[in-house]
Amino acid sequence: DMHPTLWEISRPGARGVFPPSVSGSTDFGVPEVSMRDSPPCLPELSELEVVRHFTNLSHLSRGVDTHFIPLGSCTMKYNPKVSDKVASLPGFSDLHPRTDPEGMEGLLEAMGTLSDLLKSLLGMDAVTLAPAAGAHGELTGILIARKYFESRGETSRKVILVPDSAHGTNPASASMGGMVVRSITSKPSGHIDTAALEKALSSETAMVMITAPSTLGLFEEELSEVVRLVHKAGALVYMDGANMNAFLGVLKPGDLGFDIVHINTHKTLATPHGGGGPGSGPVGVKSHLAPFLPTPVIVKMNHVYSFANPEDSSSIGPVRSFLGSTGVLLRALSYVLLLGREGLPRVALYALLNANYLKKKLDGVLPGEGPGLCAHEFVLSAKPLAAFGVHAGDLAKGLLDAGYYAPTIHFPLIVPEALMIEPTECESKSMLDAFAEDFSRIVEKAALHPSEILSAPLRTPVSRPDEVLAARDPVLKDPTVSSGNLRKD
Amino acid sequence: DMHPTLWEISRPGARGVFPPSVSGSTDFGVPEVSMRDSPPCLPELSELEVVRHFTNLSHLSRGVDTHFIPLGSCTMKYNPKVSDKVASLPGFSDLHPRTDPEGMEGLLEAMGTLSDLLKSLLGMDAVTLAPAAGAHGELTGILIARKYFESRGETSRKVILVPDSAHGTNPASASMGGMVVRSITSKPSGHIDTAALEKALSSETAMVMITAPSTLGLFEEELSEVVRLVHKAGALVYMDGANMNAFLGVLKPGDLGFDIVHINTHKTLATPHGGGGPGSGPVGVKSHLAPFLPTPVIVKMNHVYSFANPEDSSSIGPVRSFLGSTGVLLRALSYVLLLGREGLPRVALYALLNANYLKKKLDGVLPGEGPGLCAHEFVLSAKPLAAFGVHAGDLAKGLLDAGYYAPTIHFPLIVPEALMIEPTECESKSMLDAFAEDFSRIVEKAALHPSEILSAPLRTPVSRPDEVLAARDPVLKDPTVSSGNLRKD
Amino acid sequence: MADFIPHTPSETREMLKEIGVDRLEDLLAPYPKDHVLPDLSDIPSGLTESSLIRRMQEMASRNKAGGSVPIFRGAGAYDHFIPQAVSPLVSRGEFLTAYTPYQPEVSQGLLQVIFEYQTTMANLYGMDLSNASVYDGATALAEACLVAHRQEGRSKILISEGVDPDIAKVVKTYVEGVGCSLNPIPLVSGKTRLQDVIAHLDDQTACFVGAIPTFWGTVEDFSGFADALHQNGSLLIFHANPHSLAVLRTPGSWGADLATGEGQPLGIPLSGGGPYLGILTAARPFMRKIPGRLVGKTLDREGRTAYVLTLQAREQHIRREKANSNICSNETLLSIQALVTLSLLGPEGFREAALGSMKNARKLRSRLLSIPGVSAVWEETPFFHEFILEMPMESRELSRLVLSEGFLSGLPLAGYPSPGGKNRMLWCATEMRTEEEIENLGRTIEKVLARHGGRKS
Amino acid sequence: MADFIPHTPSETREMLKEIGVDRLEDLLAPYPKDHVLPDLSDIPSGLTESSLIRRMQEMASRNKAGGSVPIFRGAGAYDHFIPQAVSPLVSRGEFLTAYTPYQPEVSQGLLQVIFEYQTTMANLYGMDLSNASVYDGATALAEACLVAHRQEGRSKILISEGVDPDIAKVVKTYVEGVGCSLNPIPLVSGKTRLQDVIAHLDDQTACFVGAIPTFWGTVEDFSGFADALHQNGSLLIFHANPHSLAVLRTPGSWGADLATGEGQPLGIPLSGGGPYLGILTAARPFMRKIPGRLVGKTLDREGRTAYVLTLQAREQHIRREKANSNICSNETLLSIQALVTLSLLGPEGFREAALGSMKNARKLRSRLLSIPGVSAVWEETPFFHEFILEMPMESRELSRLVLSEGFLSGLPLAGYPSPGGKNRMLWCATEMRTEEEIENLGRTIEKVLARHGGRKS
Repeated sequence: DMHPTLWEISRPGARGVFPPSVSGSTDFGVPEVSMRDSPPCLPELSELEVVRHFTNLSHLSRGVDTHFIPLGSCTMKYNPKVSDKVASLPGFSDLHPRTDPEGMEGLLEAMGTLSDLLKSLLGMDAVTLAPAAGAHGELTGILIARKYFESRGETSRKVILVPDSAHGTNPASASMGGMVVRSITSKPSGHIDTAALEKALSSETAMVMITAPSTLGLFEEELSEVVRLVHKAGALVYMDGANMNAFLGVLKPGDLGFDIVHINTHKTLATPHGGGGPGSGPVGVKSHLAPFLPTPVIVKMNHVYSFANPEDSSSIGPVRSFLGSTGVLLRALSYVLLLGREGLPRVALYALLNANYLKKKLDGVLPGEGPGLCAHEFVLSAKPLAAFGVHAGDLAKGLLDAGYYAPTIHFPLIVPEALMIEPTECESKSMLDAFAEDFSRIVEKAALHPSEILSAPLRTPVSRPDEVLAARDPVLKDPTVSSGNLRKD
Repeated sequence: DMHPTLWEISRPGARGVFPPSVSGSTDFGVPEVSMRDSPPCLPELSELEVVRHFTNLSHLSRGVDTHFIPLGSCTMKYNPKVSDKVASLPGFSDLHPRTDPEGMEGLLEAMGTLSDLLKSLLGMDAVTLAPAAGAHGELTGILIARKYFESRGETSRKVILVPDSAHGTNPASASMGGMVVRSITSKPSGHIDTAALEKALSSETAMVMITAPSTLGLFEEELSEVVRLVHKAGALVYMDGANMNAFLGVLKPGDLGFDIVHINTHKTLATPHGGGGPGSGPVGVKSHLAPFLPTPVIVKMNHVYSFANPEDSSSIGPVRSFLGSTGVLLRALSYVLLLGREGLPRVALYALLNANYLKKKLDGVLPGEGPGLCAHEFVLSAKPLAAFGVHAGDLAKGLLDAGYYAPTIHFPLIVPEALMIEPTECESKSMLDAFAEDFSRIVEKAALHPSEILSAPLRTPVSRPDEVLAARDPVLKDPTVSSGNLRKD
Repeated sequence: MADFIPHTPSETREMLKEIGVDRLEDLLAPYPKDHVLPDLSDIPSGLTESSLIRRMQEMASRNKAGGSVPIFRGAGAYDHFIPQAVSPLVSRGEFLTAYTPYQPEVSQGLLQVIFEYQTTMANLYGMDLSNASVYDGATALAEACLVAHRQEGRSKILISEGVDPDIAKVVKTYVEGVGCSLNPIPLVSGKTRLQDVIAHLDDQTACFVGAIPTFWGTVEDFSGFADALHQNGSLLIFHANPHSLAVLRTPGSWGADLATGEGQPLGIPLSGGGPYLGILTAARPFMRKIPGRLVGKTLDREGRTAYVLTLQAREQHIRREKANSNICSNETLLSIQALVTLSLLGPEGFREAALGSMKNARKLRSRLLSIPGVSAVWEETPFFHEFILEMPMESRELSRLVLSEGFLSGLPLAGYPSPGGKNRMLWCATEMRTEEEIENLGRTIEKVLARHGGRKS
Repeated sequence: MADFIPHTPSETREMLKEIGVDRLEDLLAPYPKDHVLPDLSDIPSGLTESSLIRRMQEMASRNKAGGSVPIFRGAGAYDHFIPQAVSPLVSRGEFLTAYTPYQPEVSQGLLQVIFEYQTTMANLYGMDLSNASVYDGATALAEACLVAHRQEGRSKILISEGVDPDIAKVVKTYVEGVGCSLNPIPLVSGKTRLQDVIAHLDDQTACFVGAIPTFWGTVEDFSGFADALHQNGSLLIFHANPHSLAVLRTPGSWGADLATGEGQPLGIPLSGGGPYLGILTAARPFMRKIPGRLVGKTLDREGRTAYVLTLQAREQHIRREKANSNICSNETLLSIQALVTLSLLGPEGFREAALGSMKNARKLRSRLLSIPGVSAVWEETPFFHEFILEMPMESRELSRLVLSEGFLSGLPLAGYPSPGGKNRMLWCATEMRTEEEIENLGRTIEKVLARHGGRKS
């Protein structure tokens, strides 16, 4: 069974760590009506109990540090420990974000240097480091596009075209940015249907959002034609750079004609994702879009970086507080500086090597998308196993028992029973060989003894939690803790 | 099965971390005959592989941070994280031990402060921080005694009397110090047999080594008489302070008449033991023994600490390199400063509370030593279970399955089938209640279904490794790695 | 000098052979030939670990950061006590390098921790529930306003001038995109008047946003706000500093529908501005309307307690353009950090830290007011741990001078709308400040003013 | 302000009741009434975590430590590269807070790591086996000499003057206790001559101890030593710097019976002198004679690979006064640290680090010799990464002056026997030193000498 919660082991009156001491009167002139009438119901535990609780719970989670995580499109590569060290240097970690610019020269240089490096790697003219995650970068990109067209008086351009193979964040971001989303059906091959796209383009089209390489792990055959058509229609082309690991150092999105691109530092630049976040989603744009970047903007004058927060600019405004997730961005900078011009192209080359090798090893095990070379990931379909009552999710559970995390399942939506596998450049041939062998064995077993796979996982602390029960009358907090919502008045 | 070793996963040619780069010629004028002819056979792995290896192996070990460790006489209390932080401050961790004294003022103040605090807590006149562990402190104490008697011309005093209930380190240390060891049989109650001791005392007796509280967790009833007799015989009394947690802040060994005492910082002062070490074994002495302390000595003049390494002193000489295990001692200092005069006596009081409470809860489950109050630990005997073929070690295995570390077993040697249990002050009543319940259940099961206990542990990665096989033709290193002993000439 | 690629040359060769190509570069065949392997000469050569540390340490040394510089500035980011046990726990690889817990069987630790975080935040804010976090406080508030907008399609958002003006700008960026307007409600002596809110209510009013405490440090009485808003079919939203909720009345008990906050004060390092923690809590009726991940408790097929991501039907990967938000990554690691911090402090320690902040802020205020030419702005309005003073010098210049003496002063309010002003500063003292630091700051300001003539500019 | 005691007042009361006493102090009944609860007024009040950090940070700031001070001193402790991945792994609570692995079933991780450490050290020293560590290099050598003494009961230990004189003192402390004598073999031009060893051999000679490299930095040719000693029934022992063994010939290949070393150079912080790592390796015949823990590989009752503490019959807790040594605690955590470091570096990285040290030492030597008045002591003797120079000033004074300029110079050899001397210094450069640091040091010395007249004293 699971560990008890913090409140289940809480003992009223127990104390953990003492903050700097306070003594004397605690009447500070705040009227009773504005004071809390009972303390928050925090757990009461000794320091040791807290340490044990979290240490033992950590054993019940798998990270890159413990397991191979072949989650497609998530690029779970090694997160260098040296980058953590850099971010924790007191000069960075104890820096107040509202320090006068004279007091944050070092941080500004770091952020300015990262911007410059990303400009080069993305082939773009300007970069913002503000967005807190990839999806946040998308929203930023949408707002930039919107502001751009407003500045040109083309206020009717409100339509964003999104291929149906795109990440769900693309349409969601477009919608959040107040745009109208139109989905474009992909070709049976998974590629963009250029003809359909051309037909959809109009004077109302603001932008087309393209994931490159595609969510099938394929490079769009007709990308240059697509870009030409969109530009011809007066619209912009956006690249969802979630899969940028496939291009890093070997292909610059700007060279392909993209106007805007975002990347996810926790994917491409090896910053740790911490179980769901933090992330960071820098956005690069071509020069015609630079004036619209969010504030604050880092500027370089006479080799010195500073930041500007111009009130009267054409900027879309700030998209978050302060300069950005600098603790994450320092890790991204560390990664780029460590690899340098020699190492960066190797990332993409070996990501491609690993994906193509594993794809080859799994050839014939399950049908895959795209017959030739893939990019950094590939998609298999578990559809043939449906006849045995086994689905993609069941194979995933089998892989958990075999000592891996699972691939991304049921995505992209256009592939039935999809399993999206991304090995990254950081996994060794031995690991890929072992995975291929285990994967093949599981698929084989699924056909011969489906009940065994359906009963997986057996080696995990829980198995197949009831998600329907969870969603029916959701329990979102420890029921032993009272609801705080007293609604006094 | 166990994880593969580093060499089993090694892949020749793989690289991990790169040291600062070296380029150009590598002929530095050392003749071929003095150069290594093949590189050491280190594992060849990526950084991620190394991180995974050690992270996953860590899951196969239990520490205080994960489990209750009731190991008697080992005092496995909480190791404060703040102490780790203090030791890792760059001003300490990057300090070269041979820095000129002007460049190590801060460290000297820290060590001097700790010495002063220990003097007070031990009730002794002088302290050395040099010994690297408790046993090392014992050896230091023996050498001090030896030198003391030499300085008095009493060179025939070579006999050290050690009760048979003492830690094995006591006789071993005495022997290493070139002394002759005589064992004194304890009374059936486990206490020192004062009469027998008196009989053993002679003009050849250098010292009597007493563990206080005793290894049975009892305070020697006749301690003051013992001390009087030993001193009367012209010998010294040594206190093995491994169990000092029972006295901390409530009783000063110096007040009891001891001439020399060592403590173990990883027991009493909460420094982490790291799976077997590091430790640190400060030794306190009364003023007549101060001249014999090992070098270097920290001295305080005009409120400033410095250290002396007098060549012509009466010192026993250095017992290790440099000043001491300062990284450990800084943690010990942090602990003492955190607790202060208010917190320190609470340590002993609550250590006694926990031990007596648990003893009471286990009353009647197995026979215990000493009917009344115990000190910080207590000893049970599993002898009644021998009839069912179950031994102390089997109960220990049952406790492993129940989610604990095991008590110390088969020690002290004077109690058959001993289980020595020390809860420390850091475990909560809830933990002790749970432990008592599990312990009682296991003992009950041992009588009713002995085979179940004999098959324990079942929930661990391995069970009952064959120690005889291990010792028969020992495999002390990975057989896949060649012996390096080429004996060329 | 590192690329974290494990392959040996012979492995690479074998793998290429298996794929059926000769060289690594052949794998780039699907990419446009014109553009592959571009010039990277503007990117420097790779550094070794030790060179990297040297270089970054050099940059770090040019920041005036806490530790070497006592911080008397808050304004949305605070120098609070972070127990030393936090970092070793949060930086454990199992948490640090995990992905979103899609596979619950191998993510129970993470899921339980998030569930515990949700429990803590719901209780701290006095609300029924909390999500698993959003990016930061500003985006949390923006998302809450969007929830209010979507609720009835209303587009008018009333926002107290007590809300951090920089956060209001972020909200503006977000809500203008979907056609909403932001309407400021003025602050009078540091307080939002109910009558001013009522005067702005109409059938397009989606919500009112109040601050606990205000950006300017004041603590308000929001009695009657909930009734007035709810009668109008509008929502009540608070943006609250979670540290203050150790002692101040909760959004929930004021009758809030949604409440947000910046979680940085809960054990998260200042870190130059991020990553921080967006707290988003809600009353039960908004459970299916709020964005972000939610972890729920359930049973597995053996009847064992288990935790899972739940109500995913709200999320972007299922609902796409109809999703409640585009949020995907959140700030889970920071939520763990806040949870560990609060678990270590417990209710009493947490309360003591807040009271320590209040006490130190008052000591600071007295000391600064003892300096000739320094005057209070609001004499009577209750405050938490921040307050505005009129200084006898242009505030940005004073800040620079004080910083060069080794103290981060209050925030210069030159350029801010009222109650900001050229010579005004927003001062803060947390429980971390000592008597000695306050006294040294006072003397430093006296010295600076004496040297520079304390000129009113 | 902390005591890490989890009890609530009511729990304490319940527990006292269960025991049958009224007050905590009643538990002290077995202790002598006269002495319990002594006066502790000379011990200060407890500090909070943040006060402690402040206080210790203040002390730390008064140390001239690496990072802020480039280190050109070795003499037994070295500023080498420590990969950043080491600390997060070694400081994991499961390793850090574990006890000696008495219960193998719940200690397999630790036991396997120690087994891997033993493998690494045995191979690095070219020996058949290694124990699990002893306290430090000095005590490792002392223990090795005691093994030699116990072997045949011989009491004469020959020790090269190439061995660190401070380590020789520790050996003296140890061996004099059991009646052995330490007999120095002189160093001629930095080398121990076989003829001098042979001249000292007699039927009481237990062993000869040589150094790789010598304390003074030189690298010797020990051809013929093993034969000469073994023919006399004496053992050959080497004390070797493990960092140097990346490139220098191993003790094993010189025919050593036992070999020891200080493990600090293998990824262990300088830390003001400890905790360090005592390496003790041996040829197979000495397996049951050496002190310290040994981990062996075996099978469990299901036939699974398992690791256990083995050959415990040698140890103090079984053999008591007849044990091989009194050692109980060792330096396991530090041995893990060394193992992780070497695993990350691999053979190539380890070799590069050693070559980097050699290269930098030569650059340093050239730069220093370019300063007028500085001269070499041994022109021709090969050296590893340390060397002696004659400086134009009293060495302790020069060291102080250079330190006040922000550099830790070579070790002043004033007070040391020959090849030490008043104006001599033992210089070291590891792979961590940069060209810039070497040049800046050179200029600083030039400045100091100019200012102080470079007087020969």
